[in-house]
Amino acid sequence: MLKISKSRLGELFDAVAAKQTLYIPTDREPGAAEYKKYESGMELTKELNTVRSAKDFFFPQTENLADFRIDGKNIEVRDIREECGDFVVFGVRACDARSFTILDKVFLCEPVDSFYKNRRDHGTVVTMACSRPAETCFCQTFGIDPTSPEGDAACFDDGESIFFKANTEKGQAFIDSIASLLEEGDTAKLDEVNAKTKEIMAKLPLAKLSTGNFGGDKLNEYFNSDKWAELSEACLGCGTCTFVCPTCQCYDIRDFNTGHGIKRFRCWDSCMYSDFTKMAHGNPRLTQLERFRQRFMHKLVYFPANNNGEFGCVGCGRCLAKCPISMNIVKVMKALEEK
Amino acid sequence: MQRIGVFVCHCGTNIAATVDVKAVAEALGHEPGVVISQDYQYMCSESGQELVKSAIREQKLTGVVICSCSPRMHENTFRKAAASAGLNPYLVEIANIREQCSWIHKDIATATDKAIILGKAAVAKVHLNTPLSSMESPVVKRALVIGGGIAGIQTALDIAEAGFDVDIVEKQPTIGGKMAQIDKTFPTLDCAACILTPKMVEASQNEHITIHSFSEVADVKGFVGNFTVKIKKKARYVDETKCTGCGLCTEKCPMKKVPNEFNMGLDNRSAVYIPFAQAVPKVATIDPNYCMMLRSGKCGVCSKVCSAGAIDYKQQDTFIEQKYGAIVVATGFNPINLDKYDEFAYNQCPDVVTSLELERLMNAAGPNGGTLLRPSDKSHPHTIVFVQCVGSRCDDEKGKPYCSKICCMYTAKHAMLIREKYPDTEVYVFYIDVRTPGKNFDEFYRRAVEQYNVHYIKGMVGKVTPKSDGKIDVQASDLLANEQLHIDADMVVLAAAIEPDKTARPLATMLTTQMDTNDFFTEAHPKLRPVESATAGIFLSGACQGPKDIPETVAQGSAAAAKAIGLLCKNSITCNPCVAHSDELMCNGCSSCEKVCPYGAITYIDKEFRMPDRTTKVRRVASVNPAVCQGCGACTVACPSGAMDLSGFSNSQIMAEVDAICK
Amino acid sequence: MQVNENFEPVIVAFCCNWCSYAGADLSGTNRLNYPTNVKIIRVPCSCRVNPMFILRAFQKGADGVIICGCHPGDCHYTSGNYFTRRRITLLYSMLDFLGIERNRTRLEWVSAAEGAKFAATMEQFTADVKALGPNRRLEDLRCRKQ
Amino acid sequence: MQEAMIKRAKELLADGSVDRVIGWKRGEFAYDITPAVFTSAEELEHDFVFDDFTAANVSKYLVKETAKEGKILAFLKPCDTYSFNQLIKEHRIDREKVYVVGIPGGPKLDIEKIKAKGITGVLSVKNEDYTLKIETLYGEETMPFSEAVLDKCASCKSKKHVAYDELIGEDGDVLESNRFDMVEKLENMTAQERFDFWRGQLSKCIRCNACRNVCPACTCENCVFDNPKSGIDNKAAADSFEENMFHIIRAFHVAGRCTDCGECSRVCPQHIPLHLLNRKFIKDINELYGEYQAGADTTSRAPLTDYTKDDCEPSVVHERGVE
Repeated sequence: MLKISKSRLGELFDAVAAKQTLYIPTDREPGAAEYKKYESGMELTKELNTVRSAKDFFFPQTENLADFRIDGKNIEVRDIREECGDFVVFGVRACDARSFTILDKVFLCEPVDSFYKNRRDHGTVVTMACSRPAETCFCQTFGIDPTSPEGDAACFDDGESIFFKANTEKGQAFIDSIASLLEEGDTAKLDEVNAKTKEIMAKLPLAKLSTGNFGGDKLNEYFNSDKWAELSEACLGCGTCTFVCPTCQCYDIRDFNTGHGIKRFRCWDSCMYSDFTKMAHGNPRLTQLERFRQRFMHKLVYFPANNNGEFGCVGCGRCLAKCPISMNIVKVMKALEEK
Repeated sequence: MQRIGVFVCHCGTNIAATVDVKAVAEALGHEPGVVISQDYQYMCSESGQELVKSAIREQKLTGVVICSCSPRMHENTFRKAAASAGLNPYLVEIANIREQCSWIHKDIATATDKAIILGKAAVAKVHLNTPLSSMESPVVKRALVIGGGIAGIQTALDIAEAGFDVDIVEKQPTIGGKMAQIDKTFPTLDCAACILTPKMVEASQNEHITIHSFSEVADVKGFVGNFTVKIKKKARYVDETKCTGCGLCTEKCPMKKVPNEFNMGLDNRSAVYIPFAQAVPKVATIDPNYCMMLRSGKCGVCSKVCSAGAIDYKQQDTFIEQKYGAIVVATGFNPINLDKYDEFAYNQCPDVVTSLELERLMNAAGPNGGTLLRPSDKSHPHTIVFVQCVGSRCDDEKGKPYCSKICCMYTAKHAMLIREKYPDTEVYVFYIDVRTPGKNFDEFYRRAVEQYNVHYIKGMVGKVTPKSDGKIDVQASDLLANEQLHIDADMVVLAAAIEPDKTARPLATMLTTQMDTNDFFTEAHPKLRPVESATAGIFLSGACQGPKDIPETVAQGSAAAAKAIGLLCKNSITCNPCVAHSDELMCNGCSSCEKVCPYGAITYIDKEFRMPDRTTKVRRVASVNPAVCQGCGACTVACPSGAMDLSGFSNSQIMAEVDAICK
Repeated sequence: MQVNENFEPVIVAFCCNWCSYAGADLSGTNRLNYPTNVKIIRVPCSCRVNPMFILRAFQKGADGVIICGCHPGDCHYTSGNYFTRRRITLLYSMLDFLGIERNRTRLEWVSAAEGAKFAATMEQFTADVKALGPNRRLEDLRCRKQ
Repeated sequence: MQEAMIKRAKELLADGSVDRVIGWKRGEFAYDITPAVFTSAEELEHDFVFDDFTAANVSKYLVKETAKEGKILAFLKPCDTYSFNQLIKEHRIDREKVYVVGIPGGPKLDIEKIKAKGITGVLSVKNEDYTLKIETLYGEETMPFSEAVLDKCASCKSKKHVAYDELIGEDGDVLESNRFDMVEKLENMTAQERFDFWRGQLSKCIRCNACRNVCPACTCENCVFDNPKSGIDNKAAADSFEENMFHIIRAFHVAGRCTDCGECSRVCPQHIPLHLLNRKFIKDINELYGEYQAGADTTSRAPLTDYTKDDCEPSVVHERGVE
């Protein structure tokens, strides 16, 4: 396998950044990493994952869809779409890498979301295998192997070097573009690291969590479960879980009056919000219980029902860490399973 | 879809000279929702209004924007015009392109740009205007007159004449005010008391008039048609209902060394006193600062001699509360304090007196029984110098910037009276200008100069110095002769500036009326609404609004009465519909709004709501009484949830204006 | 600081109907000049001015916001301007805390009789805002004029 | 303490004094504790927890809970009682329907501070004489207790319960805290430095509304930011202005009402020190209008619905500190 010594990672980043925009996860403050546009000298975080997920690159929190220029009574519609530049996202974890597959199912099915597709086409995802999973990790529940992440190209850290493997043509092109910096390397140590990681994986507190009791056919079983009342009782109705979630893909479209026109933009929305999918007649989900239920039913039942059994969760554990009241999908799954 | 009409007024050249009105009309015609945009010479004229009315009818307008003078000027005119054409009057907005644009800017291009922006803001606002309908609020058929001088008396008599009850609140023990202290009046030289006291008696005997003497207004609540006033009746230690005004107590009172304020402190009165013979009510008052019984508990003479048993040493201040439909302010004036005028030796020399003191010195009921004598040695003065504009028309901090208006005339009167009665007395008047506008005023002044040989000298007195021989050296300049003069005077009379009574300022706060920088009450319009304050239901009578002589005061007193009567005649008045309202669905019932409401217009009710989950829930929510709310909007900002909003000045309307101005 | 001579700030003035708006009218009646940059919004009382109006003005392109009301004690509604004073003091202090230039905001008491003060205040405020240059710290880039 | 609380809750449930109990429920890990309502002795014994991680302020839940039938027992820490009082004052809680048991306050621990030390894979956290023994997937770690204390507890303003029906344990005192230190530090910066500081902080905001939704002062039936009629509603900060706008307006709306419970900063997933905005208002109010502690009582007039005739002018802002 091709590899580069970790001490030369900066050189590699510089080389990539010279050709296209490069984003890497870096420390914002102790314990909190975020993706940032690479600038020379920037260091890769030692954190397992970023606070916000990598979905921002393809599905940003806000984005303009159209402009309307208003001059008196005249309204002119402006198509503001433009081809985005090529970019590389480096260091994506296996969970987030899988989230793109889920988002693709939403945005790339007909009608194709051209804004999303544009960025998917131009973005290369370079993943990084995990070696220190956290107690909140449960990606294996969804069949994800963090030691062998998806993405256009995957990287592996054996402590001394970073190894590269292409998963797609785009990934291969990426590796080719940096080939001059890479050298062939021995993966023996890497195999050892991976084996150790797998050992830890088996010992994770959530290792036994399974999707076995969930899926598209469980609608009737869970929809009217009396557990929802208790589970949703403490829910604040904030959007933290949704906004740190790599797979939540709901958005709202709004108009903003700039004074000289209208900017039509979309922004993330959360099914936890009281005004989510609010229509002229009011809100279809009237209480927090129904809104809370929506989020988890969507991930565990509705999404697999519509997507060949694929769940709408990748087990990244962000909601476990960030929910202000520590209510999350794991607790929901466990409670629902209790008969 | 909105159909908005824009009407741009030229105001002759007032607007059109600096604002390209055609361009404004043209630009605003392009605004969304605007279906007609016109300009016209005088929008407020009958034909201008007709233009608006026919456009409302023909174009089926849903909103009207008038670009014209200040809304304070003609908003009502255009609202009425709209109403007569069938459009709700509150769908009219004014863009002020005169006072706030054409009159302050010179460059046509920038002024036009600004006028367009102001017009756009008004268009943006009118898009969000909603039809408002006014509530009716009943009118309490009773008026309050604050101040019992000639202004207040006249106002009260006129209101009573129309058949309405009226109360006079007077802080002194008697009504009469300054006029009661005046000897003769100009330009007719008739006796002030002779014309005033019958009116005082008339007031006291009128069945519709209640006089609260020795009383003050303590608190005012409410609004036009429905004021609630708390009146403090100060303890006078005499039971008004029992006292017959016989005056025995004042004769027998052993404490006789009290400066007599009615005679400007030029003589003394007793501790229990009736200010003057014709006082109304003719009731004794005990001065607690001097009464030995009240101070030390030793005396009680008055109580012993009073056969009516009216003396009550234990009397306390009492408060009465009364509702009124209208309030007339007639708090009058005082001469300014002359402590700061050492150059005139007012505090150093007893023979330097103010004009009001001179009135008392010359009055038959005054300290000298009407013989003019020097206060210092009771000798007859042979040379009297009058100094005009003491503290009036003054640039510095000591005085007042305005002309006190009455001094020229009363000085001519004084000079004439002295020369008439004491032809051996030389009278000099130092003046800056002699101002005599008024019926028979200039003739009067000329008589003083020509017939009575009063020496009028244009020039200011620089220094007044008492001399050891009892004479007073008056150093002055004669501006016309361009020479310095020294006059050996026996008396100097200072025409002190007049200022509003000190009680006016706190009263204005209670009444929520405006005052100018000199503490004169501000009228609603300097020309067109001179006797009304900007606060509905509060009227102005006499010198509290500005310096006035007696005929003007009486005229204004009657005018204020007419305005008050006009209000009291109505059974109800139309309330301002621009009031707060609370969206119950959003209200939290937190009580923040109630705490900032100055009118107590907000109460809370428990209301049952149907909840989203089809259950019902009782919630505490705010409820605004639209008849009590005056529309300040304090509650709208105190409300965190935005449940409280203000009709006519809603959040969305104001933000639309902000947006239009900023874009 | 570099002052752009051509910079014409947008200034929003909220004036209470009873004192300051009348004061503004008076400065017009007396033909007292002040810069065209100032555009007045009439509100019943200074206490009607919600902090969100002020922020909204900055968002939509204002470079300065001034609130004018009756002098304390003279409020047509008795107490409105006292509440204004507290609210606006705290708001301005907060804006200052966030690093927004102090001279972009002002509160001034202008009576109906103070036409000259109104004009002078607007003259000074406009000059102060001009010296600061365009509002960059509290603007919404989407609203910037193209 | 936990045992005493469970015992008392069971007694009060058993004798019918209360119908429900609000407290905290243990989670999957050592630290992921959820506020919860308990209705039976079994639930209490099984799930009720009170430990170093039970920081959540449960006062706000009482708005919802007291709208229901029956009486609820609320375990309130000293800081929670201030929020409780403030909600009583604003008529948001029906006092009759709550039985308040005052319990000792913190300091409570912040798992994020432990993780910031690079301690990951946390399985259990034990406090042994103010040293934390942390068992992880990667072995045992230790760190001083003090370094893992929640910010809100590190600048605790009061150990005194201002509202309770009974106390478990001793009542404490109002403390001299250092809570305004950071505000003061910011005040002493230049405007540009302050601007840069806040831009750096507020640009992290993801508008998840956790701060607002956890805030005991934010109990509006419909928040202005969710209400299209308010004119300032927005769901995401599409421009840095909107990041500022949301936090300024929110701080302003709770000014004079915020008890400084610190929940906003505790729950912020992006670690924005939002409490500094609230504390700035509190500090200003204290300095300009006299000491005022929201929630200290249920009757005093809030500073923003009050005034004195000789209040300072806003120009005081210009006269203080540096620009």
